[in-house]
Amino acid sequence: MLVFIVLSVVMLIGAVGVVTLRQPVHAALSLVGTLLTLAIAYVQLHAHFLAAIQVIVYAGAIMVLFLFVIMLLNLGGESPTPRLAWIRPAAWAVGALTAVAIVVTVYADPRALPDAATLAAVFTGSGVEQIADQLFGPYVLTFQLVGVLLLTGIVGAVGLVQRKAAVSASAQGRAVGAAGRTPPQAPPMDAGATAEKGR
Amino acid sequence: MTAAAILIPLVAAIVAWRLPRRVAAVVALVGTIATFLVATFLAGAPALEIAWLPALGIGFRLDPAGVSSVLILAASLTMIPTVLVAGRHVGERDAPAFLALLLVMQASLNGLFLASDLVLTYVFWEATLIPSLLMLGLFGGDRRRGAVTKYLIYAVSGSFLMLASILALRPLSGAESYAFADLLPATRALDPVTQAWLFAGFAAAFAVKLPLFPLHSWLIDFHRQNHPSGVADVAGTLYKVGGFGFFAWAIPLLPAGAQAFQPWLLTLAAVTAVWGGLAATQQKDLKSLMAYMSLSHMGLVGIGVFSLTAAGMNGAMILLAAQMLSTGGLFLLSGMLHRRRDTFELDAFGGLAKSAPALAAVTLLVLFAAIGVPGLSNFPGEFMSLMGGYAASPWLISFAALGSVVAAGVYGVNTYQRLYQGRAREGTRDLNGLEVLVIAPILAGILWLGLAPAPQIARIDAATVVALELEVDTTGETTGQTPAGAAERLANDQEAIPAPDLALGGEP
Amino acid sequence: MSDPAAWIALVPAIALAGALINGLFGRSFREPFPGVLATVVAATGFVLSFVAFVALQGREQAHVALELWPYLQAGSFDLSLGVMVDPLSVLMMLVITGVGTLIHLYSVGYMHGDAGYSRYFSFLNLFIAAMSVLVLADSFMLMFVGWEGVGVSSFLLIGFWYQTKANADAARKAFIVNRIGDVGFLLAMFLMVATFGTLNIAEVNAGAVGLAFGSGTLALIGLFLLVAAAGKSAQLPLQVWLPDAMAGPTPVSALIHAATMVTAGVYLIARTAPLFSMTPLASAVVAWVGALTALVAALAALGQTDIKKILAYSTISQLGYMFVAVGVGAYWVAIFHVFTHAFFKALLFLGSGSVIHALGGEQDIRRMGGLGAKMRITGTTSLIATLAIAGVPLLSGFFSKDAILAHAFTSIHLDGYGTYGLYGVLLLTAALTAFYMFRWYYGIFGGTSRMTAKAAANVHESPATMTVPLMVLAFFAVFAGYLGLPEFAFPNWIAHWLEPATLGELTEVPFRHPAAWVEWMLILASIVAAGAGLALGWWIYAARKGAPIRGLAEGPLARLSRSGLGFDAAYRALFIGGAEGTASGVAVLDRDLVDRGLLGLGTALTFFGRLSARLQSGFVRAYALAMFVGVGVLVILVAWMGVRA
Amino acid sequence: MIAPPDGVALLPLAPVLTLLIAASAALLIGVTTGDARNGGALAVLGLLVAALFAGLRLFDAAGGAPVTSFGLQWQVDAPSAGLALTVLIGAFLAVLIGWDALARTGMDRPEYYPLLLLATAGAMTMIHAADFVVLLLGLEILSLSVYALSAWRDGDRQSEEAGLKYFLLGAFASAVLIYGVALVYGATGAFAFTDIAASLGDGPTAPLALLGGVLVLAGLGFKVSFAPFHQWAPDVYTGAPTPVTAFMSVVVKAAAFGALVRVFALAWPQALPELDTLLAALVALTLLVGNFGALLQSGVKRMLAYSAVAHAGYLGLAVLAAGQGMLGQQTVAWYLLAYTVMNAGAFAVLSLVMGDDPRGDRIEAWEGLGTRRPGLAIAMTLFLFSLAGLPPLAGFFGKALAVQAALQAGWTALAVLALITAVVAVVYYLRVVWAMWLTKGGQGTPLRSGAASWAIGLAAAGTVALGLFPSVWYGLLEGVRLVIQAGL
Amino acid sequence: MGGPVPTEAWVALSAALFAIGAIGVLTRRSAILVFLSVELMLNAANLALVAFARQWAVAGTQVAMSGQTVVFIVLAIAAAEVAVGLGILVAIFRDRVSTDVDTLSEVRL
Repeated sequence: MLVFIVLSVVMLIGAVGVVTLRQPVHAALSLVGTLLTLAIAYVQLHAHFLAAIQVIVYAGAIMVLFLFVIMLLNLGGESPTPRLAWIRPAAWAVGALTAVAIVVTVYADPRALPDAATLAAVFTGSGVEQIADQLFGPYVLTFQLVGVLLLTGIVGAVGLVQRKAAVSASAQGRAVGAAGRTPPQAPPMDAGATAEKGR
Repeated sequence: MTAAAILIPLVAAIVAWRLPRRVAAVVALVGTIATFLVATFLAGAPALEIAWLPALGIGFRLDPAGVSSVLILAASLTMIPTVLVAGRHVGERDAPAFLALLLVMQASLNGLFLASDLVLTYVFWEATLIPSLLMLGLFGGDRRRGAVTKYLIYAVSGSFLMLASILALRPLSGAESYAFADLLPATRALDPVTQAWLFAGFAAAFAVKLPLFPLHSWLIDFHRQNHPSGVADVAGTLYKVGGFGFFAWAIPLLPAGAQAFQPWLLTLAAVTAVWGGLAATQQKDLKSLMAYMSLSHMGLVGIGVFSLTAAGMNGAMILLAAQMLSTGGLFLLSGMLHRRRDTFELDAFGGLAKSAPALAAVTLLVLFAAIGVPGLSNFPGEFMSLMGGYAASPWLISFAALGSVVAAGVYGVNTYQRLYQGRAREGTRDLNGLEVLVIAPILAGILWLGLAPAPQIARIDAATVVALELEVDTTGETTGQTPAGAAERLANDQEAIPAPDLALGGEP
Repeated sequence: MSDPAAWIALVPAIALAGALINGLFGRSFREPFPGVLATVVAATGFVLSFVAFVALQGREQAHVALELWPYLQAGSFDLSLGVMVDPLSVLMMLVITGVGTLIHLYSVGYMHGDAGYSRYFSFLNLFIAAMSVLVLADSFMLMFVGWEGVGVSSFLLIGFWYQTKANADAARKAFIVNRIGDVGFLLAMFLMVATFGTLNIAEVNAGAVGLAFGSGTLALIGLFLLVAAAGKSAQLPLQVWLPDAMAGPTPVSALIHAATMVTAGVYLIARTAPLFSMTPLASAVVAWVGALTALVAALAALGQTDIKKILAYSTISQLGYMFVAVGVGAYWVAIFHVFTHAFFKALLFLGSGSVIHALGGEQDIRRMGGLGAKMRITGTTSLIATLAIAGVPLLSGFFSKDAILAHAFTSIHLDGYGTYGLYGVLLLTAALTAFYMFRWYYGIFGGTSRMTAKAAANVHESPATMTVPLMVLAFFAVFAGYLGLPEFAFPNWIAHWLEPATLGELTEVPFRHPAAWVEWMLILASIVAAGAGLALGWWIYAARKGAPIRGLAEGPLARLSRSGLGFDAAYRALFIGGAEGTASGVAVLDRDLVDRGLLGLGTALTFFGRLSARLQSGFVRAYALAMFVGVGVLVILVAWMGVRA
Repeated sequence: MIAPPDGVALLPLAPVLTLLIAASAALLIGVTTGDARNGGALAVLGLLVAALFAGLRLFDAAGGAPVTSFGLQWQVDAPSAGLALTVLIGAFLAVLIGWDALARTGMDRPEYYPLLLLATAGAMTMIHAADFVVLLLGLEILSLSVYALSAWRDGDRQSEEAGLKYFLLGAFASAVLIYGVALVYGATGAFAFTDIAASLGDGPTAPLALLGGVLVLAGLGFKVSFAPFHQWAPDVYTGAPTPVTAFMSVVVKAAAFGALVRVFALAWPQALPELDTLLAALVALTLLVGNFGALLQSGVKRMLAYSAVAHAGYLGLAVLAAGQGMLGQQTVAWYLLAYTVMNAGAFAVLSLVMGDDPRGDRIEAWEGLGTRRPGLAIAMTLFLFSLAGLPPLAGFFGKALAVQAALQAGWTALAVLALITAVVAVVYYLRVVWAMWLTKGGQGTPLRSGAASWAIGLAAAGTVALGLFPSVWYGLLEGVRLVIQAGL
Repeated sequence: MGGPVPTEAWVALSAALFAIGAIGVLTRRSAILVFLSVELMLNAANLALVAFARQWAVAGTQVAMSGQTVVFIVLAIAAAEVAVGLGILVAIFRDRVSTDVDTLSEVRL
């Protein structure tokens, strides 16, 4: 229980950091923090494999990508004088209410927690095998679709970003200057994705 | 046979659309004449049923029985001269399109009259709206845009409310299809409150189209702005089918609803009749005058329908047929006058009877027909409508009769005199051959309906009997046919005004 | 049609045919032909009527019904058009076609050279057709057809010379006032249908007799019918149109506005005699309307200077007499007066027509006088007519008018409704009639000429086509009365001829039968009244050399009288003004109020449109907020439901 | 041990697989030759073949019971097969609309058609999904490609703005959806619709399930543009390149509604009545916002965007009837085909009238079109009348069916509201018609494009045919073999 | 204390995460930070899934594990979204050197 409380406090602090910190980099880093605490939470919840994935893929790859882009576009902080200032309080109010409502609902419909024996029986080992069984068993269709999804992501990203290079005669002039600035993160992801698709 | 009444004009329209004017005119004329011939045989023609959207019980059902054949006959007769005029006097470029629209209008009108499936009726209802809108929109006067929008909003808001009722009708009543025959028993079983709500939906659409005070202001602009040849106005006149809607659908299907609304609707109709008549006496130009005149007629139709008596409803329907001829004829005549003076301002005319006696005579005859002089087309309808109305609500209708009849006398005679009497500033030419051809069918129709309306009324009566659930063969029972019976009843109560149940078996 | 009595049903058709021929092709005919054609048509009508008249003689069931074709139907109510040939209708037909023929003949000469020659005769035949429909109808519905038909043809003929606005206005006035009366007719029919379920005259009468005596329904029907009759017969308060109607050609005034059409009201009430016999209330109103009309019109006639206006008011006055007759229940008497009046009044009009013709359109009696010498036939016949209408004994007018006075005096039907008052009013009116008719005659034919020399120069007697009718009518003006000699002492043919047709076997209206000397006193009284009127006239106009004519022509009383006792002015102020006001108000409201409804709707719609456009700020975060608020609301609702459950 | 799911049948997936193959092929050819046209040809081919499969499937499904595959994750039944066909038709029309526009506006990059095909595949996945996970993936595949396509037009700030807006809000929405799915799983322990339905049973509503359901509703409500989740639509529709907008307006809507109605029909048929109430509230709001919003739009493209929102409202009526056996799904499927042809047709005309001028959809550009290009004007009039729901065109029966369905589900007041707001709709649609016919003159010369003309022709034919013979299509969706009635 | 933390607690935590993420979407004006917030929401969903997966152990491995598997898939979804999102972002950044979403308000009435 204690762990849970500590965990949640840290997690929420991180989360709030994400939505409040002025500097994008800071925000991103505090999100990393949140993700790591999440990983710990997964361990608490008998999802060791997911915990690992969370750390490696999420806190690792994805967040790095974010940081990379932030650096690339060297984004500064948001200008101190926001338009639509009224949205902030409104957002917090609605957010708070929503959260409360969800919590209330969840508690309104309580579920019996399985005893330790069942848990032990179900969550044996790291969980890798079980997840694999699922992915290549009942979820094989979804697994394939994930491949399609990633392909889509890549094609979309490439199509958007490489445009200046690939543009036909119709878009003139700017093409040359643009071609050089093609972000390099496209090829590796492309490779990774085709690997995914390969399966 | 039955479908021909719809197909012939439709085909003619499609053919005529892209042809040069003269050819188009011929095609259109042939089309309408053929339609008229078909119409003459329609009375006995077989009903038609084709499944359309069976999942919803919607079918392509046509039934020429009852009032439909009468209205189609009158309408198709009126269309002949109308097409003649359109082919001759609409601009070289516009004529083919105009003719096509006219024919489409006729086709969908016939469909509307023939349809014996509620949804099909709605389909034709809207289908008729579109050509009339386009005629006004494409060929109307300078201020047509406003008129079109107004017309559209009135018409559509009404008819969508009706659609709500239509679509609700079957689920609520549990009828297995939208066929009149299937609906009838089911909907009559609905409880009065539901019936009232559904009836309100229908009433919204029909009252706008009737039109009923105070929903009539579209009518005035509609006529004011329409093409000066008066052709489109004739089409509009044929399209005054609100009364038909009440008669053929709303009242038979939802008798209790009709009962609930009768007092209000009857009052509104009475007001409409008087209002239109009074306003007509004040008009300075021919088109507006006729617009208000026809408004007054529609008030009479309303009185007849909402009387919920056999006499009233028969009268309303025959009046509907009659005013197609008389009002239509007047619009055509106004077109002829416009061609002579290039204006509808009454003050621009006067004394024409000297130089154009035939025109004067014809106008006078049609005018008299329009104001309900006996022996001419409108009288039987007006008489029976008021008769039924009187049975339903004596004092109200006495007032309405006084107002509308006298006002009719005033504007009728005024119009004639301002056009033809007094000193002529300058002469004008009399009827030419074409105009004679144009007016001849109108006159024939006016006399036909004025002198021997009985066969037509008999057909209508068949429908009325169904609508009001009358036992046909009870003489004296529901109607006090035998003076003796009436005598006893009145001997019992000395009250001056007999209760409506004495009135031609309004409600059993 | 095997029954010759039924051939009379052809009259309307023939007349209509004549009208159509003249109307369609008239302009291609040469001068006399249209007139001749029309006259022949009218004459044929007379012959057929006479055939029917003869055929009906000596039948115990003098009543021929002929069904033509079905007309209306509603549920179990249906109505077909038919003809009823009975003594009453036949007698009326005889008058209509007979007088009609003469007037057609007269018109051939009178309308000579008029631009609308053929049109005129077409209208005239149209009138004959409509009038005979009115008379022959076996149902109120068909009668109404004729009723409006005569109204229309009268409208056409009054406005015959439509180029002058005054004529057109007179025509319009006549039509609209009649229209008001027609509403009464319509309402009467509605109430009949509602009550008896039929419009067949015989059935309605039978039904009426079946109802309780004095029933409210009957009274109401009767009053509605009275409105109709008053409109057609120019009775108070609808009498205002008839004087103006003199704008039409004089023969028209003679035929339509004196002899036939205006008596339609009387005919209507006589037709429904059984109904009226059941409702004293309505009858009393009829009688009193008649009496007052008679008096008012007579007073109005005093001050008129237009040769035809005087006659017009006298017509109204005489019609008043007839109304009294039908009111008190002496239906045959009324028809009897219609009969005699037709002749002498037509004669008077034709006479004045002949004068106007001679003077080239002059109509003011102040510029006439002394014509008797120059126009012998016209003068003499006019004199006969004058005496007849004045009620000089042994002339037709005397008998019929005296019968009316007597019946008014002896009526039981109207007991409690002031029968003696009626009698007194009529007697006074009789004296006035004699007075103003003498003024009329003497002003034209007697005394010295007040004409301009030029006018005097070419005064001439009218051609034969005009004088012959005058003489024929004069003959009847003298002898028509002998068909209805006072019953108590003499054989009375007309009463026995008409009795079955009016009341039939259904009911009878009782009259007191006072001692013979009382009857003689009544006769004496009316003779005295007539004599007094004539004498006074002689004293004022003849003895004092006509000076007072000019004198009397001025002065407030005279002006009041000439204005028809100011009814026109009053109506213009009250009703016309009111109606105009209302109508224009309606027109304005319709434009400014009813039309605005849509505008309101439109603005409302655009308001909503603006609202939703305002929310579409374009800021992605605002959109997100909207979405999140949506989610929040949904979630909170769910939470609420969950907790509540 | 690996437990292969029972009944792995690929035939039910044939249309999707065809599209994926076509997509990959188009991608390869595209990137190798750098010319989009070949991709386009392949796309057309792929769509046609897929349509063939779908059509066969439709007639087959019409035969009997629904066919499932991959356990309970994939289900083909008559309505979904019909929807699949609808989606393919929509995509095909979108391709035709874009055919000439791409090169003109510099959008003819090789990835265009592959993305379009992938999006279509995603849409079909959503339609056939019988499992929330599959649904999610389909949705993402569709969305991601459409996000990219919206921002496709090169150097056009509006297009980019549209893309980013759509993406940000879309990501937000799918996060909500996923959270909802998670909660549903928490409540029922299942992702497959039928399992969920089974676990929900017909006991008292589990608040947690309701919560999940409401979030799912919100997430999908974004895609179908229910108010208040609709605000992206006007901006994105306006900003995105017209061919893409056309694609969005028909394919995305069809897929989202297909999924939505299926969720309501299979996952919680009767179990969550409260959810129906909330849905009804959204529908009412949508009807009002959509119709009144369209009223004052000066741009026709933007007006059509609002009209898309309004039509979402009418479709929502049908979704309310999802509980009533197949009625809801059939109605939705019927309506969507009607909507697809008439709306795609309208966008096809729009694309020609606008040309490449992003502000070329102003009402002025339409004035006097009736005299300048009567053909276009007549077609547009047809589409607008149909969109307005005037009989006897496709749109009328669409509305009629939807309202009818709502009435049968007992939502009378809502049905009335729908028809009253429809009056407003008539006003704004007909405004364009008046502009085309009633006002003379007017400037701007519409482009000419063979492909687009084909699209217009096909769409017009469809609009009329569906109106004249509604029962043909409905019969197929109903699973009843069409019987040709005699008697004419 | 001790004993397993009840599922409700974990879900409550995830709800808080979810709400905060949403708030971020609303309040952050730099597009990339909006992404980050969305990631937060997705992770909230994942946390809930995992918690429920443990909960559903009562219904056996299959049910429980399906939850964790879906977490895996959601992860992939997040990755794909990031790819496209950043793509759009980079593309936009070329034309307007800012990712402030409040500047995206050109398309309007």
